[in-house]
Amino acid sequence: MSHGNKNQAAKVKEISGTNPLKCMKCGKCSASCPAFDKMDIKPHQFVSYVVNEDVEALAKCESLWVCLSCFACVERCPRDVKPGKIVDAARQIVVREKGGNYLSANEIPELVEEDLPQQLLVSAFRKFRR
Amino acid sequence: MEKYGLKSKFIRKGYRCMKYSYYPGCTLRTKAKKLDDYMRASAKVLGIELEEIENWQCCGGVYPLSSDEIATKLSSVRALNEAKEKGQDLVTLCSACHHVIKRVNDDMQNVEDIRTRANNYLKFDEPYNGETKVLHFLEILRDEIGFDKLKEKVVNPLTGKKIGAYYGCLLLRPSEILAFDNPENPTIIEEFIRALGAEAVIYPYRNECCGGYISLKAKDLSENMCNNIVNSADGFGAEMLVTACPLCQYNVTKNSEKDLPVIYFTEILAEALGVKEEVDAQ
Amino acid sequence: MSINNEEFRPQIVAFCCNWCSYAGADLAGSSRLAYPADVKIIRVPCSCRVNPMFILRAFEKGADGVIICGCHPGDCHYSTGNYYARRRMTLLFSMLDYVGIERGRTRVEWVSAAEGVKFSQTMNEFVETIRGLGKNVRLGDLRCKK
Amino acid sequence: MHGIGVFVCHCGSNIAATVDVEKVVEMAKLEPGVVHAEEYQYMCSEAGQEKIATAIREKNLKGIVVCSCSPRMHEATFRKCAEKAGINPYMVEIANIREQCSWIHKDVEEGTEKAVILTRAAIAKVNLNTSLVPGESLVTKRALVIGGGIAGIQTALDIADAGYEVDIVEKTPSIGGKMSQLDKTFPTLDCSACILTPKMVDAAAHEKITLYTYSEVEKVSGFVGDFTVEIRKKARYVNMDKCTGCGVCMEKCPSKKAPSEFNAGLNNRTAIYTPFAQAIPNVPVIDPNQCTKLKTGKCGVCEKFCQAGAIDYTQQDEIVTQKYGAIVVATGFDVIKLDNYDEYAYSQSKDVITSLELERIMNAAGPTKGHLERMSDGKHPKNIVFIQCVGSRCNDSKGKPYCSKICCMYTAKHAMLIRDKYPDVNVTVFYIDVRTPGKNFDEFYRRAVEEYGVNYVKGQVGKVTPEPDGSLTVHGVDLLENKQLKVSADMVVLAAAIEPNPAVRKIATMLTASIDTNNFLTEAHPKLRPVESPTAGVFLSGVCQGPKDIPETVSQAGAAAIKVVGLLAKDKLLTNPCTAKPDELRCNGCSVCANVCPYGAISYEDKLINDHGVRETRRVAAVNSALCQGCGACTVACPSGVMDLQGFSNRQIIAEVDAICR
Amino acid sequence: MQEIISRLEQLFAEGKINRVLGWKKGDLAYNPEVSYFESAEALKDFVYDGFCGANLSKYMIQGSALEGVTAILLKPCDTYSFNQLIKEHRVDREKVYIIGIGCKGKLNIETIKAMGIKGITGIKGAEIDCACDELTVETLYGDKKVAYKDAMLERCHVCKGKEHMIYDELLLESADTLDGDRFAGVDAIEALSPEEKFEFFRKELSKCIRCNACRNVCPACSCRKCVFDSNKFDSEQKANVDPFNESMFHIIRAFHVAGRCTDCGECSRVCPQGIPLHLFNRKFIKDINEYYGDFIAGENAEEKGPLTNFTLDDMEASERR
Repeated sequence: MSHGNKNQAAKVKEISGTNPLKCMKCGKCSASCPAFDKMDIKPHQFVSYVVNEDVEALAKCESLWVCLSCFACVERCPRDVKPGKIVDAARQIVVREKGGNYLSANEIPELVEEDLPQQLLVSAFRKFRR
Repeated sequence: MEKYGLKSKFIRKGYRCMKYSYYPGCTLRTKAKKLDDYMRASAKVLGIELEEIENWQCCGGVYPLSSDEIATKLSSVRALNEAKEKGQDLVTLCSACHHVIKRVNDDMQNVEDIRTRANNYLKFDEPYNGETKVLHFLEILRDEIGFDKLKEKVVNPLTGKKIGAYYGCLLLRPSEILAFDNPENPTIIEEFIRALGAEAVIYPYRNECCGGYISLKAKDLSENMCNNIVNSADGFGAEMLVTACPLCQYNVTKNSEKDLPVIYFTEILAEALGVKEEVDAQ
Repeated sequence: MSINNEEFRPQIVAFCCNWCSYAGADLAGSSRLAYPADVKIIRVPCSCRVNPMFILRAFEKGADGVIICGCHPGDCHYSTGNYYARRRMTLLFSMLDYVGIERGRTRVEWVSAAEGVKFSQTMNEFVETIRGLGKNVRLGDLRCKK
Repeated sequence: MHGIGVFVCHCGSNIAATVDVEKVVEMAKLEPGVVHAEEYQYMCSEAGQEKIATAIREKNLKGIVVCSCSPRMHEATFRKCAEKAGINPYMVEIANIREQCSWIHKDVEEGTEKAVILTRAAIAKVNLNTSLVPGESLVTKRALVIGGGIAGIQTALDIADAGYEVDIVEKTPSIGGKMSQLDKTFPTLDCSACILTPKMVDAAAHEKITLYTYSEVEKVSGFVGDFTVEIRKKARYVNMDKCTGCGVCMEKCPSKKAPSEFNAGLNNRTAIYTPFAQAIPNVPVIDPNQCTKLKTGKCGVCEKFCQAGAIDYTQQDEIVTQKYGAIVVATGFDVIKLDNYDEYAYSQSKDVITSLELERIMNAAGPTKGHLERMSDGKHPKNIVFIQCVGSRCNDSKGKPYCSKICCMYTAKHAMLIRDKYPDVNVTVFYIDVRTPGKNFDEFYRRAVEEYGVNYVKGQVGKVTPEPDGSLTVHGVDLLENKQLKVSADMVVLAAAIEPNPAVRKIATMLTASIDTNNFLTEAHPKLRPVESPTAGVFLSGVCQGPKDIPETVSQAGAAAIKVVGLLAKDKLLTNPCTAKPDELRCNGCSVCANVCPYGAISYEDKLINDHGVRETRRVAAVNSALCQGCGACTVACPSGVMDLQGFSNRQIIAEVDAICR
Repeated sequence: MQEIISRLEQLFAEGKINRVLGWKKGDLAYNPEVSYFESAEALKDFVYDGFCGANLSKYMIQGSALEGVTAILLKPCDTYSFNQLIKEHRVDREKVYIIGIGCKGKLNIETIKAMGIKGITGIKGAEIDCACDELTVETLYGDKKVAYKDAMLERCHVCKGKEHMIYDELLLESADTLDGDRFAGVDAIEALSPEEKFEFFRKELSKCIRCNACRNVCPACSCRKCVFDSNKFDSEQKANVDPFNESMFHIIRAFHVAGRCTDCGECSRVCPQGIPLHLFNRKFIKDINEYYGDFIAGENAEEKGPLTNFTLDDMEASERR
């Protein structure tokens, strides 16, 4: 019942280095996720988008931009699936496409505050832009 | 400690001339300069000699997770290789730099594809294969100096202070690679706090994320998380929090309602060792 | 001697331990997992029964490749046989490399009784390797060669 | 050898479809020594076997080759057939032209060619076969059961009831095992002690059963029917013959700081102790790590108060050596250590407990006298959360990859018991799957939900955080609602995975019984021989083989017992004649073969050898054919080829190699 | 030399020994013969010089069957072989009195001849008590000077050390002779391509005449009946009938002594065709050291050999270099 792009799903698996079939749907990732409430597709659901080769839908979701890469899900996953790496791979696929940047340089001045550390900007640039 | 990969053979306690390569990172040059200054002053007292890596480049702040990302890992490899050429361990202070460099080093040790491609790109005299040992400054205090010895060096014990450690996520996870401390129940900063004579307040949110870079675009999310952290710490009686990460320091300070001071761990170190005023006067 | 790889049918001897690998070969059979008929299996009680003399003899008489299959380390029916076999074969094959025998002609593989798929895959791979190497001309009684 | 018969089986069309059987017959006839060759539809059928028997008799065959299915299938059949027809059963060789030929090749020409070659190899081998006669070994009519839990007790009782002597070796001071720690048992909620203690008493009272408690197996040698086992009886420092079990010593003992093993460490016991009131034997032991007298020489209170004069601080460990015909492993399980699961705050909060600890809390003889109390402050909890699969079904480095099997049911039991006794307590169970295969199991679980109102939430818990007010917050997820949940609880119960008792690895090594990556003992066949180990004479009972509940354990215990009885009922065993055999005349006596023998079957003797007229005493190898299992490790170790393996001799294998490579 | 003879005479006198296994003068200046001396008087023929390089350990397999105690002169390297024979129960320790004799390197006449020196009539400077660094080779064409070191056996250049692994008493000092890399030869071959390796060994082994000198001298090759002489594997043959037999014989011979070979180098020394047979044995030694940890056969008489031992996580054959 594949209804999507095989290559993109394969790409996600490859660059994330994860095997979504290992998932047993226990939900420990979603239970651990600090950004859960902000996510439209929940951490435990990431795998099924890859299995069903529907990376397009994953690429459109809000979860990509609220995942903190805090690795709580990766650390606690009993099946070694690493949902955090899957969502990051999907984010990579988006930002690598033309016009896929989530953060534009023009936005920066209004977002920046006095004490904001460089680290924050550097990290955000890495995560939200090509 | 053994469980987290910290084999006792690496733990060489006692005083000796300790010379390391040091990678400060971008934020420590600007907004978090104090984190660096306090550390340098304290290191001097403790007999730790740090040689700053020449021409270090920013680590990128986050570790590039995708296995096909090479370019974004090269700055770390350069720093690692420089330490290798000097025959020194590489010390970091900022949690993010530590996280990124340690993970890139792990890739250089264990991921053949990344190793080959990075080396092809960088063309060092001799390929870099992850030989350098990456240490956080806290690891030096614990494993090389030893908290018991640190205690002996304290001149202004912080007696009576109730301090909570805030680890955040970068230092601890993924534990498999960082091998820094127990990721769910860490103790290194608590032991550090106790060595300085203060009381360590243990609260369950100390290894929860502060929101990191997300605070740029989704401030409310970070606020929610930071409030959890601060409320829990406050509830367990902490009078202040210490951290090793400039971003954590920023988020937890800015994005929480309670007015709980969040300072760098090196500040209380400098204070206990009696060199804080000297730094502040600079 | 020119070798036409199209027609080259290698002669391959597989020594399989009775308890794991021979059963694995049987499972490959009952699962109808094909591998070339070039492979002929000799049943031995344990991989540790395989004497270097047998291997050299096979090469002498015209074998192009020899593979030893045993239980996975730790699973030996005789508890330790395959550990000895592992050392013996490592050293012997290293010696064969040293005297200039093509490395691909010798192989050790651990195949359990449940690994019919692995058995078949291994044999397919091995035959492919040997086909690539061509006829064994370095180690054999040249009088046997046509 | 002249007089070889070749019998080619069609196996219906299984072989005949891809192998030209007539061609095989024709080619076989050309081989030297072959005097008869024929094919038939089904060689293994009665008619087929009759054809073989007839040919043996009429053509006076000396050896036969059957070209058929794998020898693992029908070698024994054809050997029996040959024996009936009057030749030695070891004069039979099988050419495997089904599994290793017809079934994997499609091309008839190719298949036939290979079948011919395989047949030729078998003929070449049978040419060198010699008649072999199995040896005999006597059976010691006594069984050893390692482990005195319910598995061991049941196995021992069943063997003893059949009339054989059984010894139980139990390393703790009392038999009873994990079942003795349980409060109630699912799905009927019988009191565990009520059904277990009578069995313990039966075992102790049985005239055929000897209990070695506080003892461990030290060394095992020998083989099926004739094992020799050394048992270490650890020093109890209490004379078992004198002790009356009055218990005064335990009342008076001033050292009360040792965590009670029986109560899962929830409270303390004295240095001199019996694990629990119904312990069997009811004789205490002194824990040498706790006893002040043994550590410092001062105290001696128990000795002073013991009216029977049973205390003996000078007692030493004692080694008992005993012979057995069969050994049953029933070493059971432990709950895993939760060091890797600090996210559940087990080490941080006293109110996060394991299910086994809850059993003790619920039990009237437990640390809270059966009252549901928090271990931190003794308060009655209002909200309890159960977390399932803690360490089970994990393929990371922290947990166990298997399902521990019993947790779903005992959690339903706990939830139900709590709701029954304390209707004011809210119970939430976080589960991944609820697995209830078993008689009345699903009904039991449904009752917990429907009749007792236990709140089952599908989803795992990410973290448990202790709160400043002493409560716990459980951060979970409800996957069906797709919601994160924060549940406030007073107590959290973890269904920790079970693992085989760590001692089993040492025991398996001693027994040369194989063990899997999870330390469970391997069965001889996962379906058809589930209670036997691949090592002859070693049997498996209970959780040491794999996770199971009490009814399954008891039935497996019975099955193991009947296997033991079947073995002990024999007076003699036939041994595999395919054993190593040295050529004394040429033996160097260098010991290299003995160094690699896993069974200690090779010894050396100084023997008078007549070497072509020269008589001298030489050190030569001798093989105990009852111990030798025929692996052949020695034959390769021997540089002069003196050690050979009967049935798989050097020359036989060389002949096969030659036939294949010809 | 007198020191040795005096000590042997004393041992006879004390009744500690019944005979001596040593050397007597040969027909040429450089070929002393191994000989038994049954009494103190017989020692008048005894010689011991730089050409007494043979490893006498293996003689004690037969020697153990003789009545009484035999005194034997063992160099440090010989004692490894002797230990190995004890481990394999081939010699009777009780019946041997081991004089651990010092060694300053043993000489190889073939090396001297290879320098182009012909018509040798005598050699000065090879005497055991002479501390010369130089040999004077007397020839029909006048005297030639040769540095002692340059005339040494290959094995002395890669000497295992000056310590005796087993002895009853020590006599004379040893000298350091180590100046080579023991595995250099093996390394060089390993660096070749398979074709070059094959060519190298084909060329060397085709010289083999199956005289069995290597086998007869080898202290590890001590089987009552060698597999190549027995019918156990259908492998009995007296001559090399084809190139395969040459390879088979040497590979199997090396395999049979793998983990037991003390690298005494006798096989190469005695080969009349000059085949560097030690390269086979050293390959196994090198692999064993590398794959299973350093092991020196004969270092003691107890430790398990590498092929009769294993660890659970030994490397796989496919991981070999």
